[in-house]
Amino acid sequence: MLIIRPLQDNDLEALYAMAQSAGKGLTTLPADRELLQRKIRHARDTFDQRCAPEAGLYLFALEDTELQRCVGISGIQARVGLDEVFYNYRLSVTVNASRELGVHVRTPTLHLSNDMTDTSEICSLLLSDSHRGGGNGLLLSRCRFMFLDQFRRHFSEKVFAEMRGVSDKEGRSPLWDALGRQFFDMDFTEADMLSGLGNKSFIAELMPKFPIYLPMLPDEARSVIGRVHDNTAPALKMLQAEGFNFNGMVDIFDGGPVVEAFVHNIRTVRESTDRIVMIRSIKPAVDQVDEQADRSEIMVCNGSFQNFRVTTVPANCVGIETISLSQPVASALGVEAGDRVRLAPLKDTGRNPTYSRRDADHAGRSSRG
Amino acid sequence: MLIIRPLQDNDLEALYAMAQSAGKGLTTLPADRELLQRKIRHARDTFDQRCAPEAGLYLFALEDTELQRCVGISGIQARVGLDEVFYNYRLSVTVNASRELGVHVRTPTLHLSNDMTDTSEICSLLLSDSHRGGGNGLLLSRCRFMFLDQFRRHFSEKVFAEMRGVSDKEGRSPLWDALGRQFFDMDFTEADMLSGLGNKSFIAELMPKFPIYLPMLPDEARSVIGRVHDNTAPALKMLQAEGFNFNGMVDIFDGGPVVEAFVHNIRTVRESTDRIVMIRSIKPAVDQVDEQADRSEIMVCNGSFQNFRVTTVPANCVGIETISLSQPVASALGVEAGDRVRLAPLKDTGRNPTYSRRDADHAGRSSRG
Amino acid sequence: MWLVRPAQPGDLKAILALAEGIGPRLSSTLPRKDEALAAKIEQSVRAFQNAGGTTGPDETLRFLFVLENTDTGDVRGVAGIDSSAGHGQPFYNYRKDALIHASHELGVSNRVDVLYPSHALTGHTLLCAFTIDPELKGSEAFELLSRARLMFIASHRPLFSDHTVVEIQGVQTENGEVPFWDSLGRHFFNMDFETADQHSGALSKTFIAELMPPNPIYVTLLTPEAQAALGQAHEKTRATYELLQREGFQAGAYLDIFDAGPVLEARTDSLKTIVSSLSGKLHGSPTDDGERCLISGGIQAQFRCTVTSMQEALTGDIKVPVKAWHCLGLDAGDSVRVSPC
Amino acid sequence: MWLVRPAQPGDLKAILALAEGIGPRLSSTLPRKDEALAAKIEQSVRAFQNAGGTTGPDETLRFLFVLENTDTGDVRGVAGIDSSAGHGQPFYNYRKDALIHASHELGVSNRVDVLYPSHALTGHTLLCAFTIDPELKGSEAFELLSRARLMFIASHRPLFSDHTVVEIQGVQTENGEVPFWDSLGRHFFNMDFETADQHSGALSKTFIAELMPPNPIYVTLLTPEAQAALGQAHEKTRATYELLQREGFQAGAYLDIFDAGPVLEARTDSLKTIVSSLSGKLHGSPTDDGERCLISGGIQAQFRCTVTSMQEALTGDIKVPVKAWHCLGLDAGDSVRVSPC
Repeated sequence: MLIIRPLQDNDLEALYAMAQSAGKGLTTLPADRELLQRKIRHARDTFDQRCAPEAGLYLFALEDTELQRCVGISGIQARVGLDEVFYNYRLSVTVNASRELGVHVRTPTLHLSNDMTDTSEICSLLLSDSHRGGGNGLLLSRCRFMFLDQFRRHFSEKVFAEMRGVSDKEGRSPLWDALGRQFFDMDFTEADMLSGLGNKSFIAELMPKFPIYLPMLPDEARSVIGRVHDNTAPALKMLQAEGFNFNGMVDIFDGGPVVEAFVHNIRTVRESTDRIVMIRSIKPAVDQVDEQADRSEIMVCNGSFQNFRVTTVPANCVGIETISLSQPVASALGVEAGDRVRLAPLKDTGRNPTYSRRDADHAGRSSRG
Repeated sequence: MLIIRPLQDNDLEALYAMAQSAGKGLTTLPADRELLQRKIRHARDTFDQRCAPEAGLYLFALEDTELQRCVGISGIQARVGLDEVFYNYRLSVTVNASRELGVHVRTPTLHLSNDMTDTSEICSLLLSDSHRGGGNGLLLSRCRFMFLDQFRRHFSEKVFAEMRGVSDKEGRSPLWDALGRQFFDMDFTEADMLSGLGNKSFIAELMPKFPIYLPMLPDEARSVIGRVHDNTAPALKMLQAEGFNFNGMVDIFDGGPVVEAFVHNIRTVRESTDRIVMIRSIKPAVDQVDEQADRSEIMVCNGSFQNFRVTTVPANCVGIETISLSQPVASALGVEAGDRVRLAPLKDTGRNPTYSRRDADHAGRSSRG
Repeated sequence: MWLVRPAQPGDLKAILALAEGIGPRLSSTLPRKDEALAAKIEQSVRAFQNAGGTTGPDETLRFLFVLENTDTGDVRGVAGIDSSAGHGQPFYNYRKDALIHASHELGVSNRVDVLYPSHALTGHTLLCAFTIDPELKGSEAFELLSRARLMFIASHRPLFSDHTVVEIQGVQTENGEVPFWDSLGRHFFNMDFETADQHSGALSKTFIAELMPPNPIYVTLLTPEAQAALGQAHEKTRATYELLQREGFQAGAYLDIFDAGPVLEARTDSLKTIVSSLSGKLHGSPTDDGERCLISGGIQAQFRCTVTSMQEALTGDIKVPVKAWHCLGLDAGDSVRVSPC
Repeated sequence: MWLVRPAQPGDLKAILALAEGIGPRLSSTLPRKDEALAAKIEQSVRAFQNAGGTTGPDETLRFLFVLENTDTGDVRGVAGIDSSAGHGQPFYNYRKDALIHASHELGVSNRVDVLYPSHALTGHTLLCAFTIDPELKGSEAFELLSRARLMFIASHRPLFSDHTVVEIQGVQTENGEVPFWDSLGRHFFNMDFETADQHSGALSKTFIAELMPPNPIYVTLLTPEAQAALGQAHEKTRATYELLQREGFQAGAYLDIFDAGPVLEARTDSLKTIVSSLSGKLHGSPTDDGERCLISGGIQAQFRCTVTSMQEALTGDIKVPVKAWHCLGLDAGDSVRVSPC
């Protein structure tokens, strides 16, 4: 069984191995044992409520219960920019027009911004190569939204994710070469690493503070602003399906997009419903449900802060008021018969028993003109 | 009967009378016959497709068919900032922090922005005093969203409204006095009028271009940024209920908020459905529908661009696939039996026959922790 | 002889021909259309009329002088003075300044050059519109035309500001490309350099307020060609530049917003012509020998300036050949001002 | 006699006592903690040692001088020179400049004053840390302490920059309020003026880069009190200010970022002490009569400067009373430099 649970101290080696194989590009989780240890400690302090929930770092592990090993990780930082200054560029437009001359020019412009300060960030998604596919990435990503939904008061109304921007195989970023390097006099990877280590005062010291007019940058640099690295395209697609939008904020180094969503608009949150747990001893008969629904999986989570758990069950376990779980699954989730659990579909299968009524409203929608 | 239709040339006098009684504060429709005539002509060119739909000004009249007179107006400008430069301040935050000294300061900052350029604006809502109440304001406002929904391709994905900011009875704006006046050396009403007349190059010439750090402004000025005039509070509330949010953009003169929404998130749009017209000759029996639904009203619109019409009918006219309209209503809408019309509830009555299924999903939501 | 005198409506054709014979760059202060130029001459005529009045330093006077060959009557050059740069509107420049971006922790210290939009030279007296027949470049007539303006300033000092500035044409390639414009201005003005330059001469400067990017510009983001052009004078301007340097003009932090050419600055009262000029009474000299010098006389519309040889200048008596008297339209005993070449 | 000489570790207590006796403002260049001050003296000792070496203008030397009463051995004043302001980090100032906001159509033209963050004075030589027993203000000793630094610069000119600047304390009310700080800096630094000022003296300037608002500031949005304080010197600094003006220092466009006090600027080679100073050989004078002048001798750590009367200075011979020789630690025939008081 695969189950989501809070990260633990003994996950360090598994985490280190994953960080190592991820290589560059994941600046929030560099392959640095001491730093990872610090992150785990912060996460433990958060779940054990030794730090304010609003200042917490929520790291979730995907555990393979057979292997008894963490095979993936994902996280939420409750607030960014609390101890350090959090920078983005905001892609804005400057319009200059002269009616007298009939000239009207729009100049895309980057403004240095701290506007994401105090916002919750979803971050640090890593999945072991051995466990790619089968919706495990989705589970790791979307379990966070179930947590966000359950404990909204600890998070900001809006959450965001920074997506890795465009760079080549050698780690060269076109935007960095055209802009950052002019001011920092170092390689992108070095700057990115320094920034990832939380050492951000050099940004305040070296960063250009005045707006950057994009037409002054070479085409190659301009074209990557707001674009993601090819490796990150699937993650972006997943977040977009979840309701995240690009709203003009980009990374100051590589121009990667920030995508954001209001918690109440996130699909997982919108589609979540409650059910009462029933424990069953036998598998449901196949003919109880239609074939299509049979294949889809449902995420189920308990309502615990300290011992938060999520796993998936087949959709045909879900009834109108109840959900029937096997005893091992119920134990893994730490719930008993009669407890309330929360569920959401794992994949966007178009239709599943829990949600069919909602979709019906749209069935009559015809295209007109 | 009250019906929404495109504004016509002969509405000028009614419009002038409404503009006069509205007084200051409605800068897009000043009581100036020539200017109003120009607006009507622009609207006529738009509906008659003599100008590009994307550059159009869509002005709708609320006609009292008994009085044969326009008793209200509302509008959509398909794109702002096309011929002139459209300015806002963006309320942003500047964070300065020194870890060494343990100082972390957030400074709210106004940045001059042209970011609403090319966005659709809903504007110009005016209702004759004689017709206030009874949902007429709602109809005038929300009919625009039905139009937006039907002709989305002519509008931007996001639409916005500028809300009137705080000023006192004499028309003094605290933000203007603290900021604008320092640079423009004129009264708020004069600047507002100049701007309303479309003469905006003086803004480019006189406006401060560098960011304004709010702590440098007096409390009185700071406190009105993003706040609406008391008279505008109901309109703001209506738009918020419709799904519009304040996202940091404010008016450069009085600090009034800009509220914005993606078209697909607007409640009227989300709640709209299609029905086939049936013409009935007798009223439906009261016992056909439950009492609560009976009281609620439904907006119905046709699908015509040039002859767009909206009116309201009782909710009990709505069936599962059809809507039954009396012949006068069908005629007013310009539809016949078998035509498809679009409907949306006029008020947020919590529940109505058309939408009850959607709400059901949320019924099981319990509060947990 | 060569004579510098106020421009007259009758000089229109000759000035137009001159302006057409030269490159495009002049246009920013000298229009090339009949009507606009006629208006400019008319403005100058009014300025010379008003120059004796109660005009305060707030009102801009825009003087236009021509260089005439008195033997042939040909007009071979033109030059101007604006008493107050910007004439009531902002006078736009970039001010080049440096910020130091240093990180103590990283041990890095970078010098970051920035161009700030500036109006600091607004209201300074501006020498402008200098245009001369290329054949005369570097000649005595060339010097006369340029410096006659300073003789005029010396004789009408209260009309002018304490600082005087001159814009020098910046770098332009042989095929007409202006690297600074191509790297910066073109993106915002959406027109070619020549068009912008023409507008700058012909219209109100409102279009600059409307179209110029309001924020400072990082030099490092300009193209290398544009960076190289900052503060560089066009090679054709060498003679002018050197003459102005001898006068005491120096390039400072200010650059032209269109081509990044240098703006030369000087304290008006320190200019060599003004410091070295002497007033005296006109007397005849029997010979053509003597030191060459500029000599001017007459006020306002009667102002004339020429080059002559001068024999002595002791005791306030200035002895020059009588033909110079005629050229200046003066007689013995009239007040004149001289300055050595 | 009064003597100015390099500060020594043994001067620590005396300097500390001086700094404590004066207002808080000094601290920005003179720390008031034992340890920090000891480090600063140590830094100065090294600077005097290195002053003869191959040090280029890139390396900062931070000299500290004391004013000693040779009769009592008391130290009654201290003054410093930083060879390069900012010493490798930015030297922060505001540069006051004006933009013209004009609308042609409305016929409006407004002058908008703007404060730009500037590092333009980074690397200029900075006179700093001037502190003197209040009893001596305006006396000959006062002039000696201030100008001795210029005598040192004259004798060690290659170590210093072409421009020299001095920061003058700005307006502060009797109850310690600094109007400019209260209107601007306080909002961003979130500390009172004195704390910021102390940090500025004691730490690296990283905190300024981190906390100072990066964008230009509109003067019109400052409080009226802060606007009135722009470029105004604290009344207590009058004697210093006047002395520096006599030297040729002028207030320009630069202001202190904390209190908006003026930054005085001068071309190093134009400073009166440097221009007027003469080198010569030391000779005895039989009398105490003669013109009062500063006299200095010795290089690097041996540098000494005092005030004496001088009888003649013809033919390069400088005749001063023998007690001045002793004070300078020199003998007949040694090279000295004099400059009239």
